[in-house]
Amino acid sequence: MRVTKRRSPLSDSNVAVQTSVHEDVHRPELLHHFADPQQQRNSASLGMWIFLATEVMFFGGLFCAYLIYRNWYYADFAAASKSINAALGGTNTAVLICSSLTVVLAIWAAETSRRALMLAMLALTMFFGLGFLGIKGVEYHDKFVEHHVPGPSFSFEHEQIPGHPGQYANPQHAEIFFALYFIMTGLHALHMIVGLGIFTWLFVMAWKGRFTPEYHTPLEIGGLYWHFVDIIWIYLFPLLYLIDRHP
Amino acid sequence: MATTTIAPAERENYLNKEYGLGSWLLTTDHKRIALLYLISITFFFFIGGFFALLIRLELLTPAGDLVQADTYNKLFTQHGQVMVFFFLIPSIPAVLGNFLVPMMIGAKDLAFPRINLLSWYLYIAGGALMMHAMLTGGVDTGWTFYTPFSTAFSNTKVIEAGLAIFIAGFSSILTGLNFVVTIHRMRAPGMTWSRLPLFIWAHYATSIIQILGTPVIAITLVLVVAERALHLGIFDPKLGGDPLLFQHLFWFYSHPAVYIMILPSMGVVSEIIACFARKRIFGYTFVAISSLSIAVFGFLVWAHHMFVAGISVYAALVFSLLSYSVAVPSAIKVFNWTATLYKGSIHYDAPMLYAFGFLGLFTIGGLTGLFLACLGVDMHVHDTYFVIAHFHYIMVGGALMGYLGGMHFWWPKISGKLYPEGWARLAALIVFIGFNLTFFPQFILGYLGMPRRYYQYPPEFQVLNVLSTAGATVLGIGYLLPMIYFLWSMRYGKPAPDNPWNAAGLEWQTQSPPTTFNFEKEPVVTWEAYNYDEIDAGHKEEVPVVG
Amino acid sequence: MAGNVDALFIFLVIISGLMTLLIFGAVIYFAARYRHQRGVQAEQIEGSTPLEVTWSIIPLAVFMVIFAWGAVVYFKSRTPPRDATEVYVVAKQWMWKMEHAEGQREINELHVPVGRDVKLIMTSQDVIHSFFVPAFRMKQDVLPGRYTVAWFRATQPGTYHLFCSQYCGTQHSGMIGSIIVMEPAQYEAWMSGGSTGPLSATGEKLFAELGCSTCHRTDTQGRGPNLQGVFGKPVLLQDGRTVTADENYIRESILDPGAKIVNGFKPVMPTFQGLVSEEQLNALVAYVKSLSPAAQSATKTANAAPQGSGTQVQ
Amino acid sequence: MSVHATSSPLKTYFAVWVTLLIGTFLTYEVAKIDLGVFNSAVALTIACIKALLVALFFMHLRHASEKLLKVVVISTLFFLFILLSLSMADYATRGTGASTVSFLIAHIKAILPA
Repeated sequence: MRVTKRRSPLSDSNVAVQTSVHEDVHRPELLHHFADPQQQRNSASLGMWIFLATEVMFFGGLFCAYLIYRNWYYADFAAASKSINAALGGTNTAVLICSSLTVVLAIWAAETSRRALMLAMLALTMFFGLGFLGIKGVEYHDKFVEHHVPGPSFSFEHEQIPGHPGQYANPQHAEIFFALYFIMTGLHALHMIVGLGIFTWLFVMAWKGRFTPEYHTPLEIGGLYWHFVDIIWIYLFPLLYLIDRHP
Repeated sequence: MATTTIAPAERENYLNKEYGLGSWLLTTDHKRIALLYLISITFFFFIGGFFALLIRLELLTPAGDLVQADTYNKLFTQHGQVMVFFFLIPSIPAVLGNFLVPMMIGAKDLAFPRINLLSWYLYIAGGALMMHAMLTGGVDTGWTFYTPFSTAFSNTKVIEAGLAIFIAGFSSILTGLNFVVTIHRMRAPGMTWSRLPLFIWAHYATSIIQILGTPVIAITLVLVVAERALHLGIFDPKLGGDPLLFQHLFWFYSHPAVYIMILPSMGVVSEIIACFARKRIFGYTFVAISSLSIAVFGFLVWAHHMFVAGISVYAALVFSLLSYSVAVPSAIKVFNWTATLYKGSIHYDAPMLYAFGFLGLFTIGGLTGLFLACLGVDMHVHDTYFVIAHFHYIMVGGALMGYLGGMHFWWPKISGKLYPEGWARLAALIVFIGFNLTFFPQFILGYLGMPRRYYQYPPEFQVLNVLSTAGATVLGIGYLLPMIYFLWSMRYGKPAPDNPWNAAGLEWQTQSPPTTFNFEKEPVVTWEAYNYDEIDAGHKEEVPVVG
Repeated sequence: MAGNVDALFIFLVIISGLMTLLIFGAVIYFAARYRHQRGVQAEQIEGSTPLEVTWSIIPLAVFMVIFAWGAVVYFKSRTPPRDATEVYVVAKQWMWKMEHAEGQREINELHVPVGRDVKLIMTSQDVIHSFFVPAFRMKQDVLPGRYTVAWFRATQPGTYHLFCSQYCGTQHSGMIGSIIVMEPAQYEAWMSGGSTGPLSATGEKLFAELGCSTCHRTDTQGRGPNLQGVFGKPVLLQDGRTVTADENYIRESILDPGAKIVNGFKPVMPTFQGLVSEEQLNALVAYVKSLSPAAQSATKTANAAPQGSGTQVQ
Repeated sequence: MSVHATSSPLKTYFAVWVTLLIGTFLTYEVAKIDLGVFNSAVALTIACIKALLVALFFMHLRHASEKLLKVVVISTLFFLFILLSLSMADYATRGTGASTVSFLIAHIKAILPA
C-alpha cells in the first residue's frame, strides 16, 4: 500500500500528497487498474470531456458546410429557413434547457442523498427528452407534408425571398438548406436518443441504489453528455430557424 | 549487445496466464489487445501489399494489359484505403502504443480497458465491412473519395467503403482518447512530464490529432454517403453544391492523418537512437515540444493539397506559408537525432539499422515536401508520381521503417523470445535498398510529368517504371522476411531476458513477457528519461522496480 | 513558364541536396566515428539551446525564400495576360473538347501558335478533371459548374502531351491529348480551314434564338441590363454588393439569374439551366465578352502575333 | 463532490435556468426585428452566452478542480476556429462572383447612415 504519492509541479492532478488509501473499505466500483477512486473519477471526467471535444469537431464539420452555403446562398437559405416552424424550435430549446436543469438537480440530489428527488429528476429529464423528440417529430412531419424533404418529391417552387418581394428562392439552393437541416437536426436527434438510452440506464442504476454521495460518477458523466447535446441545440436553433424572420 | 540473465522459462505472464479463444477475444489487457491489433493489421498489410504488387506489375508495361482499367482503379483505391485507414493509422499506436504506453508510464493498464477492447472490435467491424465491399465489387473512387465522382458517377461500393472507414475512424478516436487520459491520469509517482519517454510525447501528440481530426472525416463521409444515397446536392455542382468544400473537409483530417502515421514512428526512433547510441536524446525538450507543434501546425496546412484545385489565390498563399511552419519542427527533430549520435557509443543492431533507414528516408521525404508546399513547383508536380514518391517516403519510408524498427526493438518484450539478429539486419538492408529502388525513380517520373492513377502511360516512362517494379519486388521480400522470422522465433527463438538491450525505460524493468498488470508493484520513478550514463556506469541497483 | 518553374525546381533540388548531404554526412560520420568500442562510454550531452535556435531559424529563413519565390511564380501563372488568345475547353469523361475563339473545334488536340499567350477558359460536364501539360509546367483542375482559367505560352514548335491529372473514372489514363505548337504561318494556314465562324458569332446567333436580345437590348429600355461594355467591369448589385463581370459571373447569370440581380432591375429572367449545353454557354459568354472593347481587342489582336512583353522570361 | 460543493448550488442552478430561458425568448424576439447583418451577430452572441452558462455552471467547468478541462475546451474551440476560419478564408477571397468580403462590406454600408 502506498502512503505518499508525489507529483511534480507540472503534473495536472490536484492530488499533491495523497494520504493512506484504505483498501479495506469496500469499493466495488473501483476498477483494479486505478490506484484510488479519485484517479478513477478524474479519468472518467477527462475521458468524457475529450469525447465531447470529438463531438465538437464532428458537428464542427457540419457547421462549416452550413455556414459556407448560408453565406453563399443567403437569400435562398432565408426563404427556406422561414418555412420551418420557429415557434416549435424555440419551444424545443426551452424543453432542452429545462431538461438540463433537471439533470443538475438529479446530480445535486445524489450528492445530498435525496434518492426520491434523484429518481424524479432523472425521470423528468427523460420526459423532457422524449418531449423534445416528439416536437421534432411534428416538425419533420410538417416538412414531409410540405414536400420539403430532399429527394425526388422535393418542391420549393415560388417561395418568396424574405425582404425581396417578387423574388423567388432557387429550389436547388433551398434543397441544400433542407439537406443540411435534416442531417444536422437528425444527428442531434440521434444524440438525444443515445442520451435517453444512457439516462434509462442511469435511472436503473439509481433505482438499484448504486449512487451515493461519494460515488455517482456515471451520473456526472452522463450529465456532461446531456448538457453538451443541449449546447449543440442552442446553436442549431438560431442558425437554422432564425435566418431572416422579420416581416 | 550483452545479455546478462536468462529468464526462467515458466514465469506467469500475460501470454500464458489464460488460454483459449475467449481469453483473447474478451480480454481487457492492453498487451493482449495490442497483439489482436498486430494480427489484424498484419492481415490488412498483406492485402494492401498484394494490391500494390498488382499495381506495380500492371505498370511494368506502358499498355494496359494485366488487368482491366476498372480493376486497376479499384486496385489503387483499395490499396490506399486499406493501407491508410486499416494499416498505417492503427499500426504503431494500436500495436506498439497499446502495448507500451501504460508500461512506459508505469501504469497497470490504459485508463479505459473496455473501451480499448471496443476500439479493436470497431476496427474489426470496419475492416470486415471494407473486406465485404472489396469482395463484392470494390471501390474505384481513389482513397480520396473526391466528389462529384464518388457521389454521383462511380457505380461501385462507395457507401460501404465510406461506412467502413467511418467505423474504423471511431476506433482511432477511442484509442487516442484512451491514450490522452492514460498519459494524464495514470503516470506512476515520479513520472513527471519532463521524464516521459519521447515515445509517450509522440503518442500524446498523435492522440490529439486522432481526437480532433478524425471526427471531421467521419462527418464528411456521412455527408458523402448521404449525398450518394439520397441524391442531395451538398457537394454536387449540378445541384448547387461545391466539390471543393468536400476537399477542404477531407484534407482537414487527411493531412493531419499523415502525422498520425509519422509521429508515433518518430517516437519509436527516439527510443531506438537513444538506446543504441547509449545516450540521452539531444535536446529532449525540443524534440518533445516539436511533436506537439507538428500536431498543432499539422492542422493549419491542409489546403496545400488544393493549390491547383480552384481555390482562391490568396488562400493558396496563406496555406503555402503555413505549410512551412510544419517543416521547421520536423527539421528540428532530424537535427536532434543526428546530434544525439555525436560522441555516442553506437551499436548496429537491427532496430538501429531501421532507425538509420528512417532518418534517411524521412529526410528525403520531408525535403521533397518542401517542393509540394512551394506554390510554383506544386503546379507542375501536383497529382504526378512526384507526390506518390513523396508520401511513400514519409508513410512507408518513415512510418513503416519506424514500425519495423519498433517491432524488432520490443519483440523480446512482447513475445519473450529473441529474433535472429543476422536475418533481421539483412531484412533491414533489403527493405532500405528495395524501398529506394521502388520510389526514387517515381520522383523523376513525376517531374517528367507522369500523372498518378494512370493505368497506361506513354512509352517514354517505361524504363523508370520497370525500375520501380523491380524495387517493389525486392521490397516485398524485405517485408516477408521479418514476418517469417518473427513467427519462427515464437517457437524456436531463444528466450529473451528482461532487458536484452540494457535499455532505459520502465517497460524494460519488468519481466519479458510482462505479467498482466505489468509490474509487481507500482514503480516509483526517480530518474530522468534515457539515463544511459547511469545504466552504463553500472548503477543498475537504482532502478528497483521488479520485486 | 517552364523556365520559371524549372529555375525554382533546380534551386529546391540544390537546397535539399545540400541538406541531405549535410544530414547523411553527419549521420554516417558519427555512426562510424563513434561506433561502440569496449570500455568507451558515450558522453552525455543535454542539448544546446543556441544550436536549436540556429537550426530552427536558418531553415525557416530558407523556407521563406522558397515560399516567396514559389508565390511569385504561382501568381504569374494564375494571372492570364489581358491580350491572350482565348480557347474554351470543355472536359468530359473521357475527352477534351476545345473551341477556339475563332470558331475552330478540336477534340483531344489543341493547335496553338508559338510565342503567343493562350488563355484557357475551362469547365467540365461531369466530374473534376485537370488540364496538365508537363512541357509547359502548367496544371489546373477543371471543375463542373464553373470556369477555371489557366494560360501558357509555348516557345518551341512541336507536339506536347496533354494529360488529365485528376482521377476521373475508368478511362482516366485515356483522357490524354496533344498540344500542337506551330509556327505562326503554319498556324494561320491551319486556322483558315474548318471554321464555322467565330465563337462570338455563334453566340450572337444563340443570343437572338434564345430570345435574350428581347430584354438585353442595346439601349436603356430593355427589361434586362444592356450588356455592351459590361465584361470586365464592376457591376453594382441590388443588395449593394459589387462583383466583377468575369466569365464565371456571366455563366452564373445565365444559369442562376436570381443569384446576383443587377441594381435597378427586376428578377424576371428565367433560368437557362438544362436548356443550354456547355458549348452553347461558352458561345454566349464569348459573345457577351465580344461586346466589350477590351475583349474585342483581344480577339482582334489575336491574329497580330504580339511580341513578348519582355518581363515574361521564358 | 467536495471539490465544488458550496453551501447550496440550487440558487445558481435556477438562476442559470431562468437566464437561459430569457436568452431563448430574446433570441426569438430579436429575430423579428430587422437589424441587417447584425441579426445573426446578436443571435450568435446570445447562443454563445447560453452555451457558456451551460458549460460553466451546469457542466461545472467553472468549479473544475483543474485547469486541464479548461485547456481541453479552449483548445477544441481553437481547432474548430481553425477549421471554420481557414476554409472560409478560401470562400471569402475567391475572385469569382460576389465574395463574402464584399458581402459584409455591402451590409455594413447599408446599415451605416448614408
